[in-house]
Amino acid sequence: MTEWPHWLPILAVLPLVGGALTPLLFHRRPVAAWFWAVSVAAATTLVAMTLLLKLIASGGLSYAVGGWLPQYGIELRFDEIGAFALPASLLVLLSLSFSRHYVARAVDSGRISFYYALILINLGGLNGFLITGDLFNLFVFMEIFSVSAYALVATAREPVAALAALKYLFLGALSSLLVLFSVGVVFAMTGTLNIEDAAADLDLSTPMPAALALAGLATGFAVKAALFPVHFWLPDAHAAAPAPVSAILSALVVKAGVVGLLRTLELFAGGEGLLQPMLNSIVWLGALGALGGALMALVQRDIKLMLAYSTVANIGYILIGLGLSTASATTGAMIHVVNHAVIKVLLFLAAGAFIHRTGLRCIDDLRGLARRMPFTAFAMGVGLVSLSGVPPMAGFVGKWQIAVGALQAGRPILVAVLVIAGLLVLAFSVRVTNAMYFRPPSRISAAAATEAPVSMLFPLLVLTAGCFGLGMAGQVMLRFVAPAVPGLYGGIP
Amino acid sequence: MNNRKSARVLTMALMAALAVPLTYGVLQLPTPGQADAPAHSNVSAKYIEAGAELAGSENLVTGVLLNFRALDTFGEVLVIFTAWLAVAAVAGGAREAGQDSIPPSPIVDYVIRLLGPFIAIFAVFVIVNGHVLPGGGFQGGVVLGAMLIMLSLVLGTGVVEGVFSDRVWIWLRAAGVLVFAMVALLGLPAAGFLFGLGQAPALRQALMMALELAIGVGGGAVLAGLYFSIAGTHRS
Amino acid sequence: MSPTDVLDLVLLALLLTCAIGIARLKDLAAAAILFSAYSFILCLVWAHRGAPDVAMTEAAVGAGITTVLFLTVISRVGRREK
Amino acid sequence: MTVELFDLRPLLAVLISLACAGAVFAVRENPRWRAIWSLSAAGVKFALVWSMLPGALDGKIHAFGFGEVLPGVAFGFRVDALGLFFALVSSTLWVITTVYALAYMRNSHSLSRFFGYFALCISTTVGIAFAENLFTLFVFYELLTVCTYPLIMHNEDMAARRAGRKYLLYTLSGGALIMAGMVMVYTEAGTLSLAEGGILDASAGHASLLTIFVLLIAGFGVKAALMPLHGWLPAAMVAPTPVSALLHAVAVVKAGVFGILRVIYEVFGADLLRDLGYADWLAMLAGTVIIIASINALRQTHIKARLAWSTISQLSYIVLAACLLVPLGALASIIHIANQAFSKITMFFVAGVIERATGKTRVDELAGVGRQLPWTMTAFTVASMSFIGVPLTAGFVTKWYLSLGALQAGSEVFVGVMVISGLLNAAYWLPMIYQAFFRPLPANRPDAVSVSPMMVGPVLICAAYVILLGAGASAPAMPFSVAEAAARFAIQLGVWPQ
Amino acid sequence: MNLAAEAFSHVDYLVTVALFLIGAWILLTSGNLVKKVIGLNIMETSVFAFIVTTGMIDDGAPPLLAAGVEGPFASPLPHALVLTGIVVAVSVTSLALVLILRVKAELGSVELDEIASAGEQPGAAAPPDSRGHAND
Repeated sequence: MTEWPHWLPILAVLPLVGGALTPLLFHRRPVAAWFWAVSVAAATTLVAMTLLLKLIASGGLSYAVGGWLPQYGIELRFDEIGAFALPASLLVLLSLSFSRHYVARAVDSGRISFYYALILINLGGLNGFLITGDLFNLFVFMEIFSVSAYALVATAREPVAALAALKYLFLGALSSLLVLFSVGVVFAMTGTLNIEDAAADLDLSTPMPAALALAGLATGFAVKAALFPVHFWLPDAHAAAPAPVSAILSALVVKAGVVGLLRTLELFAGGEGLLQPMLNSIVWLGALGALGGALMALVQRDIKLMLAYSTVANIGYILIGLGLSTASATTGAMIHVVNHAVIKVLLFLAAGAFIHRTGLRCIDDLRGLARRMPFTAFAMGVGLVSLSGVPPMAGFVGKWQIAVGALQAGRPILVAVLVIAGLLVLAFSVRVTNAMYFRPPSRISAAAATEAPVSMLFPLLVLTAGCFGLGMAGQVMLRFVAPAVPGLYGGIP
Repeated sequence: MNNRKSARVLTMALMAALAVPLTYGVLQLPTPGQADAPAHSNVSAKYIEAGAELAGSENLVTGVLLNFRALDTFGEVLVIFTAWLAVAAVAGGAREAGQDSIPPSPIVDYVIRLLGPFIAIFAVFVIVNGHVLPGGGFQGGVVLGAMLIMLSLVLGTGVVEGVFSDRVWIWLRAAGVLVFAMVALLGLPAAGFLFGLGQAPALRQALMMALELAIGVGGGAVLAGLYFSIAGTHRS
Repeated sequence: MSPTDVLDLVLLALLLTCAIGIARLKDLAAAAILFSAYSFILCLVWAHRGAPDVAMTEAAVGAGITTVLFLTVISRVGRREK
Repeated sequence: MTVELFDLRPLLAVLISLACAGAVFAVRENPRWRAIWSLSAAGVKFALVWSMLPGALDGKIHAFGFGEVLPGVAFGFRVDALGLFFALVSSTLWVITTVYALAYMRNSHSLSRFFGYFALCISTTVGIAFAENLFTLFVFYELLTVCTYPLIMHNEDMAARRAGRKYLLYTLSGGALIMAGMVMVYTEAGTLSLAEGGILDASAGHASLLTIFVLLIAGFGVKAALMPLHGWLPAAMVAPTPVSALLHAVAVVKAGVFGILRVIYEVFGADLLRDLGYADWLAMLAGTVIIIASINALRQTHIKARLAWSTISQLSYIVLAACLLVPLGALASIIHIANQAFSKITMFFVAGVIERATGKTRVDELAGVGRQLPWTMTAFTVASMSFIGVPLTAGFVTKWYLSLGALQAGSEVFVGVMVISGLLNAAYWLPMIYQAFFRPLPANRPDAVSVSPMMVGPVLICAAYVILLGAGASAPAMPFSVAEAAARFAIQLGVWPQ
Repeated sequence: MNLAAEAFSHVDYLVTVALFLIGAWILLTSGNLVKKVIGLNIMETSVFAFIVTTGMIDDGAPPLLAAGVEGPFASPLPHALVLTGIVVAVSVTSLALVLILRVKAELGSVELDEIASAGEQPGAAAPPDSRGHAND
């Protein structure tokens, strides 16, 4: 199977077309739509796995769409960064499987097929975004997953959902425009849209136009990634959305911004002088985000808001790692992109299971649920512990690498930031676990709750295992992403 | 109200801060209109030189859209279909028995009724001649959509939307995506995904025509659908 | 300075005035209409820049469909901006 | 001089109580099976650890590695004499404490949770003892925090929650400090695995070395209740007595001091520290803590509170002795891990018995209790003799070698500290004994409730052991010999100055 | 002087920048959601204008290679990009508009000030579903 050359485009097109077909074939047939969506996502995961095997076997893959030379047509690539498509597909698969019973209560029955369609299209857009080697194509796929994401937020029943989605849309559109503008600048300077060609042709001797493009791309993707000063759209949107959607947004869509930053680094690999100031500012903003996000998470009463703010914090860690631009820090950031995705999906789904069974989302209302929903509570606990980065859980690997990188770069202060942020995470984890384990139920719906259905427990189980497994597999992932680093910072080690 | 004031001041400062580097930056870009600028010398030159033969369309824009950058076009078709999905998914709750927004004057009404057919023909013309004249799938599609919207302005959304059943509409809207996907996958055994249509001229013409029609119909139907969802319909 | 350049400059100036007008108008409906005019001028510019396809699309989408959508929504949410 | 040999037993010793915990959680609220699982697991682990003793005594090192999690960050076990010594103490005491707890906790609530986490604690403690490197040590150290938390929170009332919160605040912050220190050690030394003689060298530079030392010592010092990081310990008194025993004698505080020993002897190494001179400062601190804590103990009126403060002062003996950086000091500090453990656990058991039998918890209520509970109070007397340092009790051995070590290190001031603290100990233990035995039982005092032999038995065993440790210290296969071996490795001296 | 010449030759770019800023100004300062969307559209069109400008060529023909037409031809690539961009823009606009309709239906206003003053901090206190409380 791996010999067949065309898996690369399929990776993006399969979920896209599958999504488009969902409402056509299964309108007003929720269960059938669910089954269809899950199978499409599963197939996509298999494709991603095949590609990963090819990548490991033969190094980076390149695919010229339509057989046109990369420069004239569109080139698709599958590299260590694009390999994020595998966890992405897998996590979407799990979230979809979780959705079956959840949407029955959280989404109007008439919209359910649209809901599944949008999630699949979102996945397709993400995969395309990850594998494309063309600047404008990057923008197009970004719009695909962004538009579907705005809509997914609004599928929730909460009255504030529409407003949250609208905020998200305004910021998202703004960032997309910045990206598009910068693409235009790059085109005006080089006359090509292929990232590698542009990187080669880009004239960095006269700083200004290039700096403009760099600033535009960096800012645009930073907004998508909810970097600290421009994060304010995230909490509302992620808290208002249905839990599986929050999971996908927090774990994957936000990460697309990080990947975009990585692509930007590739594009400007030549210009250390240009990159260094940007990287510095990214580091400090990341540090602020890490602390501020954790602090805000600490004071939230709504569990989903708490998780949303912790996403801001973790994006902070990741960007610290990117900005430090030492080998171990960068690899740490890349690994944390994946590990945090797994952890965050686990947490949001567990929270979703609570909300599904009790309708409660205030942390103090979760009291005593550990007795009623032991597995869900355990999953939540595991997720929180690994979020705080305690070894040997998933959260530890990335933070360790980033901390080591910070010391190698001679910035011990950042280690302090990481440690303090980790403590804050532990603090709110303790709040939640205390409520779940050591308090008598304070609400009837909590006292009467029953354990979540299997279609919800299964993803939780898999992800819980993942939290342990990824913590152990740090070495493996490290070896895998390492080759990607040299291509990123040009002159910088 | 007060913090709005401060917000304005803040934004003004931001704008000023942005204006300087933006102006400075664009001033250093290659002068627009010069034939030797990279934007013309690099890829575009190749398109203009050989694009027509390679892509089989004298309208290079169509050629680029359907051949060299067909994946973008596919994405674009998907974006607009997604937009309809999104609007339908979100509007569901907000749709009440829609009163038609602007009561048109009788003359406008008459003119539009008169024009309707001609616009439709024009749209089809734009679509099918996309490879020689300005125009093509999208351009025709948006004209089609505009016509449908104008008609529903005067006849009422319900009437226009009632022409087809929901299921037919939804298939029409998906037409672009589906046909595009089929054409793309057709190539898989042979030249590859979204193969450059450069092989057999006859096949190429047929496929391009199919694509253009699908894109046009799909685009038009989606744009109309967007309007229906926003204006609200008489059928729940 | 050739006449075409003059035409260009006039059109660009009109564009800016329209945009500023939209920013200043408190009446949303008027703003939407002005936006339609803005799009139309823009598509004239593009037609003059040798981009007929884009001009055609912008005419239909910007000056046509988008404006209608705006007006429809404004008719629902009220036309005065506070 | 040492032979490494691959061995499954270290892993099994950790896993056994893990499995026990699983089994206990599984059997829900079934008392018989709960008891069977807990006891058998305790017994098996006891046997496993003892079975490694002969090897350790003649310098064999049992090791089991999982390989690296990250470059230079491995996960594995390595049983050297020091680790084995700690494991011996804790596994021995686990058997006794389990028996005691089964009786004490009868008809309390959610017991499967209690005994499950109880087992987990020992599992993690042995993990700490056998950790091959700083990373493994840290993992189990954090796990220990997590596992003891539910035990402290057992009563689920306001006081318990406050204590629990305080405990977490202290220990988790400590963990964070260790984490930071660990990263620095890694960047300086390129490895985390503990080695006799230390892994750091002077090339790292004073600034970072001092930072590392402060971070690590403070991090472990939290659990070791090293003043001023001791705040959680008195607060944790609200926990049930077996838990207090666990915290004070077996697991938590000992994990702290054990960590400090590892840092001093196997991260920095005696020689490096002697050059740097950080240890002297730590020794001063420990010395003052000994005195201050004893004075505080004097002022306590609750029995358990007095015990807590005595613990704080006793732990500083260990730190002080370790900081002397001489063979006899090392010996004293290691042996005191056992001595303090047995003496202190005796006292806690006694306090528990008194509470169950007479319901008394305050020092001034002890009048005549000696007549009601003669055996128990005798055991108490033995334990307090040991703390005062009367010869033929365990405490004497410590004080003896500690003083010798102080002389060896040429810092006689600490001998004075020994004497003063001995007097202070006498000052706050003897009155209790006097009250218990020589004051008449007040009238209208109800008769003592009869207490199950499963509680009195452990008390007497521990008391007997205290004497054994003192009288038969140099007998073969006694902890002393192990401690001696451990000290040898730690300080890297073949020959003893006799 | 030289700067003036530069400015004149780059006047198209300068105008697009100005339009971009005006649009951003509307988007950021207007409290009315519909007005924000209009501002967004102005920004979008400005970026499109920018991209078209990169492909323009002085007195060049449209990229239609009908027989007999002599070059120079404007570059077709930017035109293709902008076509795509326009469709994306109309998609986003319509989604925004329908969201505004729902905001109006659920929160009763499209003025951010009114919404904020009317009710709770949006999102911050996303009310636990009535289902949950109904049980108590």
